[in-house]
Amino acid sequence: MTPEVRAVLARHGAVLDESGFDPRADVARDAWRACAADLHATGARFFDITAIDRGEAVELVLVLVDTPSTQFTLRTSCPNESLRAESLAGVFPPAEWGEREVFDLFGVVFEGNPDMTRILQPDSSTIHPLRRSFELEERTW
Amino acid sequence: MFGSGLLKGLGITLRHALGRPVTELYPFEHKNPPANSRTFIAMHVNEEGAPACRACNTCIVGCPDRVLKLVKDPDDPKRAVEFVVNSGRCTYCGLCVENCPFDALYFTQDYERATRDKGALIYHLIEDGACTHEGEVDRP
Amino acid sequence: MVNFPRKGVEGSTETMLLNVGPQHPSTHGVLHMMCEISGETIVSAKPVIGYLHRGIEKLAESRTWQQDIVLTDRLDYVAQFSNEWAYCRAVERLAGIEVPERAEWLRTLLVEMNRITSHLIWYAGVTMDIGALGTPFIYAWVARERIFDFYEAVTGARVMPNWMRLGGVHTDIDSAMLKEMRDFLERDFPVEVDEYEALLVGNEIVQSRMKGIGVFSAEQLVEWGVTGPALRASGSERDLRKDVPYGVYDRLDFRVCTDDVGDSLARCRVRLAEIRESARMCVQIIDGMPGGDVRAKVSRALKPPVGDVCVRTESPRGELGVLVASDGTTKPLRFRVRSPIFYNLSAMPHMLPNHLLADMLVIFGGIDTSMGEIDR
Amino acid sequence: MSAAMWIHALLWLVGLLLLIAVVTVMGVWWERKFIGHLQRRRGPLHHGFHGLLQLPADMVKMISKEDIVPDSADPWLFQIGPLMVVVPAIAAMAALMFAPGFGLLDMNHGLFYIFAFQTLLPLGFAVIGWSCASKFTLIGALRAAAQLISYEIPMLLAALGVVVAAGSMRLTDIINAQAGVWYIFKEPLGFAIFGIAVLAEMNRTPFDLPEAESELVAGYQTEYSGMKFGFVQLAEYSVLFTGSYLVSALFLGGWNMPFLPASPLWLLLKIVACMTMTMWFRGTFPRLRVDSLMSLSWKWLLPIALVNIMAVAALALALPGIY
Repeated sequence: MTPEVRAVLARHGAVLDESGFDPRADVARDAWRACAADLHATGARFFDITAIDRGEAVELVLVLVDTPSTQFTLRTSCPNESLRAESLAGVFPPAEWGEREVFDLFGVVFEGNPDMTRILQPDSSTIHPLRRSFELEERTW
Repeated sequence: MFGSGLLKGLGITLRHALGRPVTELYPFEHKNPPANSRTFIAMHVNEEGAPACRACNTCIVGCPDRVLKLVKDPDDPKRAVEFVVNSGRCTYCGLCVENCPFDALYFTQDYERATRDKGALIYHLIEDGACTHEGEVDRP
Repeated sequence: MVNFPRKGVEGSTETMLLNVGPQHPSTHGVLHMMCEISGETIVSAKPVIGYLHRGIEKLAESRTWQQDIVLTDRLDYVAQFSNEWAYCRAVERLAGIEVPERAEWLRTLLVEMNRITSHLIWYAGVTMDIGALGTPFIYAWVARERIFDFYEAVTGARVMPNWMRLGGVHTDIDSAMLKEMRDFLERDFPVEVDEYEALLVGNEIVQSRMKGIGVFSAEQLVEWGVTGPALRASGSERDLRKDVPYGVYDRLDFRVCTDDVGDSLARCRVRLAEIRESARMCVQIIDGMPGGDVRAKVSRALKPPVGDVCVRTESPRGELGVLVASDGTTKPLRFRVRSPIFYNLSAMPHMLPNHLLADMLVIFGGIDTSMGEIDR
Repeated sequence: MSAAMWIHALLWLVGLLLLIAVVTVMGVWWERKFIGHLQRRRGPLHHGFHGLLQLPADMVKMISKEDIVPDSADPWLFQIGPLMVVVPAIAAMAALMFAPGFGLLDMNHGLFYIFAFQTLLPLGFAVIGWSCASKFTLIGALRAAAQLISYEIPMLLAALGVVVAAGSMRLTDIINAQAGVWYIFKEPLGFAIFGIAVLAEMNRTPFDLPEAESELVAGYQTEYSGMKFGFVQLAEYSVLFTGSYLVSALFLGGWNMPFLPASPLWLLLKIVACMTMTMWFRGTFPRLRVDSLMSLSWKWLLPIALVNIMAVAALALALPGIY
């Protein structure tokens, strides 16, 4: 993790945890877009945006690559009552599709995404299948 | 020079045209798959002619696609009465054969069981406690 | 309805909306491109995906860690070993499994052979797309079939190998087979690559179609999220095999194939160079292969500790990331595939405008789509 | 016209139609076989001798297939479109001469007649493409029209060089004038231009843009099925035959062969060789892009063709005995 990235994360009040495999930084949802924009300015490259369902909240995971060989994740949490976050499509162009996928599969609405529609499922779909509350039918023989 | 690449291309195709075709005439020529090729599942028989299966359920648990069904003998929990393979669902991943602690399962070298009837894809390896190999075709 | 506002061209007649796909000879599966065209010039384009969505990420959550390897084969069905390896590496890292030395070498060997077959598919597809009737296609297929014979002899299946296991690989490769592979890759294969090169890059018609078409700078491509050979053709040296060496890449002597022109022809050259380079690497691996075990003991009811990990690998199409999260049970909490082509394809709306309809196929060929991994 | 002339014409007509059918069947068979071998395949194999009966079977299948008319298609134009292609293609063949005095019409402007009918083809393609009400066919038809019209000009200019040298537009005269030296040796530039332009006129690779299957599915014929599709195919092979004939007759000496007596057999051989050549190209090359196709015609072939015809005319004036 480069010093510039550390400085940006500290400026946005991120909780840094480097005990895991990759450093992870948790930010408040309000600081999500601003922090990502500042990280973009440090030269961090977009790798992936996705989400993990933690039951009572959906955790958004933004994987960024700061030097060619290191990566870290920026995370924020969207409680089930308000599944919305600011869009990063203006900061990282590929995030547009990544966010569409998170919306499609988890139901998190990204405000400011130019095309907040379903991407993998048909538009007529009403489900968000990667939520843990969406259970697959038990496979029978 | 402009055009030399074109001429070279023509030369390559002509050379191949004069060579031997690579097509395998499938229904007329059979190719035998290699020894560990994963095809249809069959059951080994022990010396007494009884199925080698000990009804331990490991294959059923390990199967990602719920292909196998096992009915145990109510009197003897180590004896299978029925063992059914629904090969229409099978993805031939080989986990059942790999997981079997008794090496009871193996793969046949038979890959021709195309059928119009989905029911024909379900076959018994053990029926009424005896090994049946009706799905297997022995080719010379 | 898909949201597709037309831009229009000022001072021109009305533009036309052309739906290329989902059933079209050159979309490599079921990709749907909505193109707004003015004459034959593309004004704006939008890829519509999802026709091959099988919900693999959801299915993975209801299967055990071992069973998910079967699913990874089906993600990018022309780069099966790369997907398996990415997944296995992620889980092994999460669960702290040590992989035996020989298994690492074997994995690297088959992944590099897989890179060859995957690029051969690209070659077959791109020559088809630019109108060669299928002759180069079949030449590529012949070599690919030969390598698939090796796959079958080693793993037991041609296309869906399911060969890697957590903590190693399923079957060992004996020395006779290794020698056969080496003979093919060192002696016969480079001759065939010469032919591929002559039929594609050496052909003046192809040059007239590809030179100067779709020129993008490395900065643009990085901004759009493009990775892999498409990016390296613009001069970038990004290759995870060098940047974050995994497997035995740090012990191999290979170069990152780059080109600084950045047009479609450069992308072809880079991929053909990668085919050669991979064949060279395979020979090195076979020569340096140590003996030993190929599989560590891993419990069938594996329960990795709580946590998540994201692993980046270099698949033939770009940077393949696998994020797995565990809640300490026998099944994953989340299995996420960061597909390189998904993000490469998302750059299409930036890449296509102001090109001709025929150039669309050339640019498509440049990023080498495979719908199985885009839609998952 | 006398009754004998009518019978003569009728017999020739039947003969020509049979010829077209045979050319199409044998052409498709040979193309599949030859390209198959180029691709290290075997081509048709199982029905008859090396798959010879495959094509009659395909024709029967084509005739018995359902004739699908798209809902939004223009019903009238959709029906007459294939005829508008196949009629000029066949009519052009009326002027072909297969041996001295052996042909339906030995017109003294035979070459002109053939080109005149071939010029009608783009109209038929445009009608086909428009009537289907599909965007792919429309683009294919516009490409076909643009391509055929632009390549006609260099083709005609190159043929004009031969006409200047032979002093006649009658095919018999042109071929007989090559009893000594073929025009390919006297006008190599004209031959190159004519060959390229004819390739484009025949819609063959690398100029098969109107039916570019990877871009336009099948170009102007996307929506056609059954025998209407068969008609379009028939027209394509007739044009292929006529084009190969023209190359053989104008530049390769027709029925003449050095050191050997003149015979229609040589002509046939040359035609088959020309057709095989186009198939070899098809098996090897990708296709051009639409804009480079146009610039090739207008920026390169046309000026060179003009230079060629002026050079030929000057040489014909300067060296009347040789040229």
